[in-house]
Amino acid sequence: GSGDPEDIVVTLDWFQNANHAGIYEAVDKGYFEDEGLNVSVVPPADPSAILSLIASGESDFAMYYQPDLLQARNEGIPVVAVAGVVQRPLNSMMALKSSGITRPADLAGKKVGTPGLPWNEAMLTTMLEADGLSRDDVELVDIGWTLNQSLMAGTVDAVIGVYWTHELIVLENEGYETNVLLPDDWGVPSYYELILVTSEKTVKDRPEMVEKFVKAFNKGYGQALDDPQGSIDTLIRLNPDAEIDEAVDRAGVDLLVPLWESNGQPVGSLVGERWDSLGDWMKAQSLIDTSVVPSDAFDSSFGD
Amino acid sequence: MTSTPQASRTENNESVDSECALLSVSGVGFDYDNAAILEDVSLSAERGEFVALVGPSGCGKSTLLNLISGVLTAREGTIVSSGLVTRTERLGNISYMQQKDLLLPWRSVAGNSRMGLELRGIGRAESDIEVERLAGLFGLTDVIDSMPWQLSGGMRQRVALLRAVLPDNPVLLLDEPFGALDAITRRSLQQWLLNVLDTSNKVVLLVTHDVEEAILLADRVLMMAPNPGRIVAEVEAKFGDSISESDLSTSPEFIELKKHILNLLSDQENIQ
Amino acid sequence: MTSTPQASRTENNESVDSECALLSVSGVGFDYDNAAILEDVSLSAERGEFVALVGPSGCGKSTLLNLISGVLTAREGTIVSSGLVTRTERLGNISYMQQKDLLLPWRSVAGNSRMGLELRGIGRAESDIEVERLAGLFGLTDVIDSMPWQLSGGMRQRVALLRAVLPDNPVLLLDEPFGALDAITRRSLQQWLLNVLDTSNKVVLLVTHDVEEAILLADRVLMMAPNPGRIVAEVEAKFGDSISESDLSTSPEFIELKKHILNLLSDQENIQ
Amino acid sequence: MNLLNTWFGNWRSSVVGWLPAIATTIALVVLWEVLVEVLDVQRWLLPAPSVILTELSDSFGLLTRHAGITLIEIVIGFAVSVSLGVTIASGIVWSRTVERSIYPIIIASQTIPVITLAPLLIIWVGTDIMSKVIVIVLFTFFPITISLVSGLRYVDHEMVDMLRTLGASSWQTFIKLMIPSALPSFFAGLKVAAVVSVIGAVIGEWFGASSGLGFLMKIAGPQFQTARVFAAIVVLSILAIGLFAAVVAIEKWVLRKYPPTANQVVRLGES
Amino acid sequence: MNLLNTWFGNWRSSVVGWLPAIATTIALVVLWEVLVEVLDVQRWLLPAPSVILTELSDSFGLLTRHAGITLIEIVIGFAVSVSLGVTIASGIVWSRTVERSIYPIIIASQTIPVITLAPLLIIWVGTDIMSKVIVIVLFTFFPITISLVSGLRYVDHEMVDMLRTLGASSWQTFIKLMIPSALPSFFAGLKVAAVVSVIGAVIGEWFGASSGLGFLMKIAGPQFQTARVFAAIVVLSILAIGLFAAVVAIEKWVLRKYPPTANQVVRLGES
Ligand SMILES: Nc1ncnc2c1ncn2[C@@H]1O[C@H](COP(=O)(O)OP(=O)(O)OP(=O)(O)O)[C@@H](O)[C@H]1O
Ligand SMILES: Nc1ncnc2c1ncn2[C@@H]1O[C@H](COP(=O)(O)OP(=O)(O)OP(=O)(O)O)[C@@H](O)[C@H]1O
Ligand SMILES: [Mg+2]
Ligand SMILES: [Mg+2]
Repeated sequence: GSGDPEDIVVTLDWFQNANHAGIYEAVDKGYFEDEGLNVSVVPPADPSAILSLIASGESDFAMYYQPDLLQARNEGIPVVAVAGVVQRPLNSMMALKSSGITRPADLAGKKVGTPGLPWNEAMLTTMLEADGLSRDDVELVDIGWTLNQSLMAGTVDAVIGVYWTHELIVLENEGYETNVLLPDDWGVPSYYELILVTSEKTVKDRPEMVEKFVKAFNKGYGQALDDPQGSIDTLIRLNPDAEIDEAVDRAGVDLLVPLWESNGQPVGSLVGERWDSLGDWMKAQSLIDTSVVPSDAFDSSFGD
Repeated sequence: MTSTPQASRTENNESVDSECALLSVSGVGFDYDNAAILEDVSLSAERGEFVALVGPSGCGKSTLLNLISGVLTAREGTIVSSGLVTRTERLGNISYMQQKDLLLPWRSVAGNSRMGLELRGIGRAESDIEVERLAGLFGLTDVIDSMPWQLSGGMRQRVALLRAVLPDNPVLLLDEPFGALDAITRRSLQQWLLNVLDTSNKVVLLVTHDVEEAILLADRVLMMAPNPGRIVAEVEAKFGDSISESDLSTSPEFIELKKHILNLLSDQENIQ
Repeated sequence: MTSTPQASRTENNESVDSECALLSVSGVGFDYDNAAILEDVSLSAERGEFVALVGPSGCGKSTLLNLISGVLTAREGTIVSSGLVTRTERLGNISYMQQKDLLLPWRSVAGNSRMGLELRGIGRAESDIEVERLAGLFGLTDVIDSMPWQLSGGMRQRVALLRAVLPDNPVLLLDEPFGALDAITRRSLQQWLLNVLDTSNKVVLLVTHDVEEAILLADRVLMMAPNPGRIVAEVEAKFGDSISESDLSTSPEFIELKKHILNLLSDQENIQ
Repeated sequence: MNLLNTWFGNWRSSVVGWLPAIATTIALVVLWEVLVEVLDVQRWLLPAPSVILTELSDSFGLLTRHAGITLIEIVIGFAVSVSLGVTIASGIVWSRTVERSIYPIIIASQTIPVITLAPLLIIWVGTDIMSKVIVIVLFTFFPITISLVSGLRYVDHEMVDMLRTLGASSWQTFIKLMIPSALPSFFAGLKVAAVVSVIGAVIGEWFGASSGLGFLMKIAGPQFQTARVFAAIVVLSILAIGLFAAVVAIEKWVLRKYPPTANQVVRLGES
Repeated sequence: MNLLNTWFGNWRSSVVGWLPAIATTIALVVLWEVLVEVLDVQRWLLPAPSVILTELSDSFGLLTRHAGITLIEIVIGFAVSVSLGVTIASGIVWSRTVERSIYPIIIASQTIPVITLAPLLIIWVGTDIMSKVIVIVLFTFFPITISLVSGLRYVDHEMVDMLRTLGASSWQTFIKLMIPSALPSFFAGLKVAAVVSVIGAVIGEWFGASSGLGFLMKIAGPQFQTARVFAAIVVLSILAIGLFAAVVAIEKWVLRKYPPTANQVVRLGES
């Protein structure tokens, strides 16, 4: 760890928001520096290209989504998770309170908007089946990236594919009360929404660096856990040009805090059964091949 | 075609020279870019009259025809043709063969020729009959379906002439209609033109560089001078309505008249 | 300009009629769309010779000039001009004034006129001197900076002529160069052309519809017949190198010759 | 006319003439394959042509089915664009007032990113074929309009005068002179539009669709099925080349009837 | 020449001439405002013009700063596109072999959705200005090329023959005849490209940028700052109209030097 600090690039999954409070704390409080790492955190140029960037070595680490990691590995992209960040699904189904929809069964004969991705459709199917309906009992409408607007405008009765820690708040701030249906309440295995990802090559070639990074990273989230609003201050301070929507992120971080160490697991932990259960479910939904080995997709040895 | 109703309108117009003049131009001036091209040009022609206009190149002959036809607007002066006073009224009611042939490249000889009839709403069948009637005389029968780029220069000129004369207008403005034709073809078209005039009481105003042509065809030859363009002389030239040059070109009066006009012309160019 | 080195090359070419012929066309045939336009056309001209080509409209005169200049390729036969045998060799080494004026619309009179010089890499200053030298004679001094669309028809024709004659080529092909000019302007340009020929030993091949012009200017008049185009008669016409029509047009030989040619011409058209 | 080649060469020479083009394409594909191999580019980043080819044959049915849907959208969108472009261009050429009033609006329409428009589109017209047609129209009417305006504007004014002396009304001048002489420009616009319509359809499908090649790419992308994405691009390219070729064929046919000058094309490189 | 209006009217009439255009624009804006009010359209869906105007003035500094960056990208991208377009078009017109070899490639290039290209772009050229320039070029070189090809192709072949008789080489014919006579078409392509370059820049900025109007819109969108998105669109529209006007001004200036026929424009609606 002595000598020149090592330059490390971390790509975020999206523009800076409350989800990233911990990593900025680690930067701000010098946890990375302490480990001899010179870390720069960048928002993604193109969110869909993030895992490609990791696999090709353009970026050392990224924050990304667990199901997508498995799908990437299904296609042979050599990426692995080295820490868990958000330990529950954030992706959820949402309906306006006024619609009276409180459980999947209420959706019978209703219109559900999806972003048009197979992943969300599979999630919806499982949720419906868990409450005694089938996919054919609802009308699926692909509304692309206009979930909020469609919901607010009443074009659809419910949407799937929105974050209950973000869109919920946004809608509330706009004056819309909503009901949220969490997928892990309705048959979908609980998975890690956000994980820290790196490439197999990095794990193999530079394990000490990964070790140090994960240590500092987890410490950062620990700090954010202790002082959530303070971490948002840090986030805003370090990203003056990012146009951070304070109103949403201040509320959001309070919802997120419990998720950073849910199920009694410490910050950063990765639990094997949860990978297996998600993997089995994804295989059942034909989202990945049966040949994918979920336990190869993560390396929990760095968090300890 | 529409001369009767409009003729009555002319009665009220005081600038019209004489009631029987089918074409009357008076005091016309025209500028391009603030340079006077025509100044106080006046002329008139009665029914059945054939007037020739000669003058040095660039003196404004084509400009004058553009004004009469309605393509250009005069700075001053009045132009009345069969009772039509405004520029837009005259447009389309005077047959005008321009100096350039201006054939539409995507229309065959027949298609170009019938343009004037087509624009008046005359049906394809009827106009084809009209075109065919004259195509033989104009020597265009063989090329009736050819495209303009397949024609010789003289053929193009004949198509332009045919197009101009097909609509039955009382006034015919012809800007060098025979310039690209050989002597024999030219002769037969000249003869045809004289016959048309004879039988229909039209007015023909012919711009030509060929002094012999002017004398042979016209009843009167007007001489234009340049800078600014104006009419400086008028010569009577009654040599009958049929051309047989062999007789005429040796006749002393003809030679005299030709010399006279050529002298006038060379005076103009020397002064200039 | 480049005739000397290429002339020697001709020695080896057997199809060249005579060594002193500057222009020699032999057995040329040409088709458009499988229709024979020219058939077995032969002619030759020596240094200093002025040859006129007359014939009914559409008989193939312009096509022949296109072949000689190198714009078109003959189906059969050979064309040699100052030793240049292939089409591409001839292109650019024969001055050719086409029947259409083909002025570039974005170039002024001066710009269009100097085109041929410019293409040979002659500098602006030098070519401007050349243009100005002739502009006065061609009556273009006043419009030297005008754009083509500001010109009268006759002016456009004079610009095209000026452009064609400025490059100093041994052979001049002129397709109706004076058709749109009044008698006086035409006379002075004709005289200039004769002087050029006198002093430079060029060959001039002139296409014209004006039989008098042909007789007055040319040493020989070739008569073309149509369908397919071919040369059917050759008439000697030595009326001296200076034109003063007043003397000539009354002279009995002149009138006789003109009648003769007109008869030949009308025979052609009647046969056709 | 050795300087010029006629539009329609005979078939034999046509086939021979295509050989260099085919050779170039093959060379490029081989180069790509080799580069992917040599530089060890991962197939999820840029698949080798061989991989794409395999995917093409494996998913042939899927791709053609979706391509059919995309093609229908394109054809409808294209037809709407042509009508719209002709109407706007005519208005612009007809009067300066129309020109000045409409230009800022149509230019502004080109600066709206579809992603901004998407919520409005989906809410107002739904996610059926209409929304894709609108996106295609947004992409294609502009080049059609601008090219047509240019063609209509640079008409020979002496021809206009000639027609007027024959009594042509403004409308007749427009129909009988301006439209025919604007055809070459018009077809230039159509060619751009034909090609751009393909990407327009893809983007239209990106925001709300359940079929079409754009939809296929959208769902293949997050699943890291890069080979399928590129296979879809290959199909899209074939579609675009086909549409372009169709416009060229129509152009040849129409311009044989309405030749701008002589019916010939100048080729400087081939004498 | 009453049938024709000269290109350059005098200033006075020019200002009066713009009145209808201004009136139309104002009318549209008012209609928009009223519709938003009457239909009770939520401002996160479609903000009223007044809201956008407020945002425009509130964020004036922010918007102009980002607009400046976008403009720089556009100018560079545009310059590259023009060079590329002229080169490709010349090659296509020069020889049929080049035409056949290159057309399929350039058409295919137009069907690649930028979203697919993005990972490659980011990895190969990074996210600096270069990647945006590439996207702009991808959007703009195609209309430039196609229009220029059309202009170069429909040259008067009699003029070509005339120049040949004067000894012009192929190159001289190209420079002295074909280029000048292709100018109207070329400018039609430039006009399309000028406008399209703006959206090209936005999309380029969408994938990897930390500044520029596209970046601003991308981060404003998910935050429901719809007013800011529309304010950015207004700035983009002004940018596009400005670029378009610049091309028109250059066109007027160049075509006054190289008039295709007479230096006049036919206006049918105004006699
Ligand atoms: N559009 C224009 N702009 C400026 N000047 C012009 C324009 N058109 C013609 N002129 C000028 O007007 C004058 C008269 O031209 P016009 O065409 O009437 O001559 P013309 O007598 O017909 O000559 P020609 O016998 O050569 O045809 C010429 O000096 C010409 O330069
Ligand atoms: N591109 C072409 N395609 C087909 N036929 C053509 C083409 N060009 C000319 N012709 C035909 O060739 C013949 C000769 O034309 P050419 O122009 O040589 O005649 P010309 O003797 O110059 O006539 P004019 O005296 O009328 O100028 C004409 O019958 C014409 O129709
Ligand atoms: Mg004239
Ligand atoms: Mg001819």
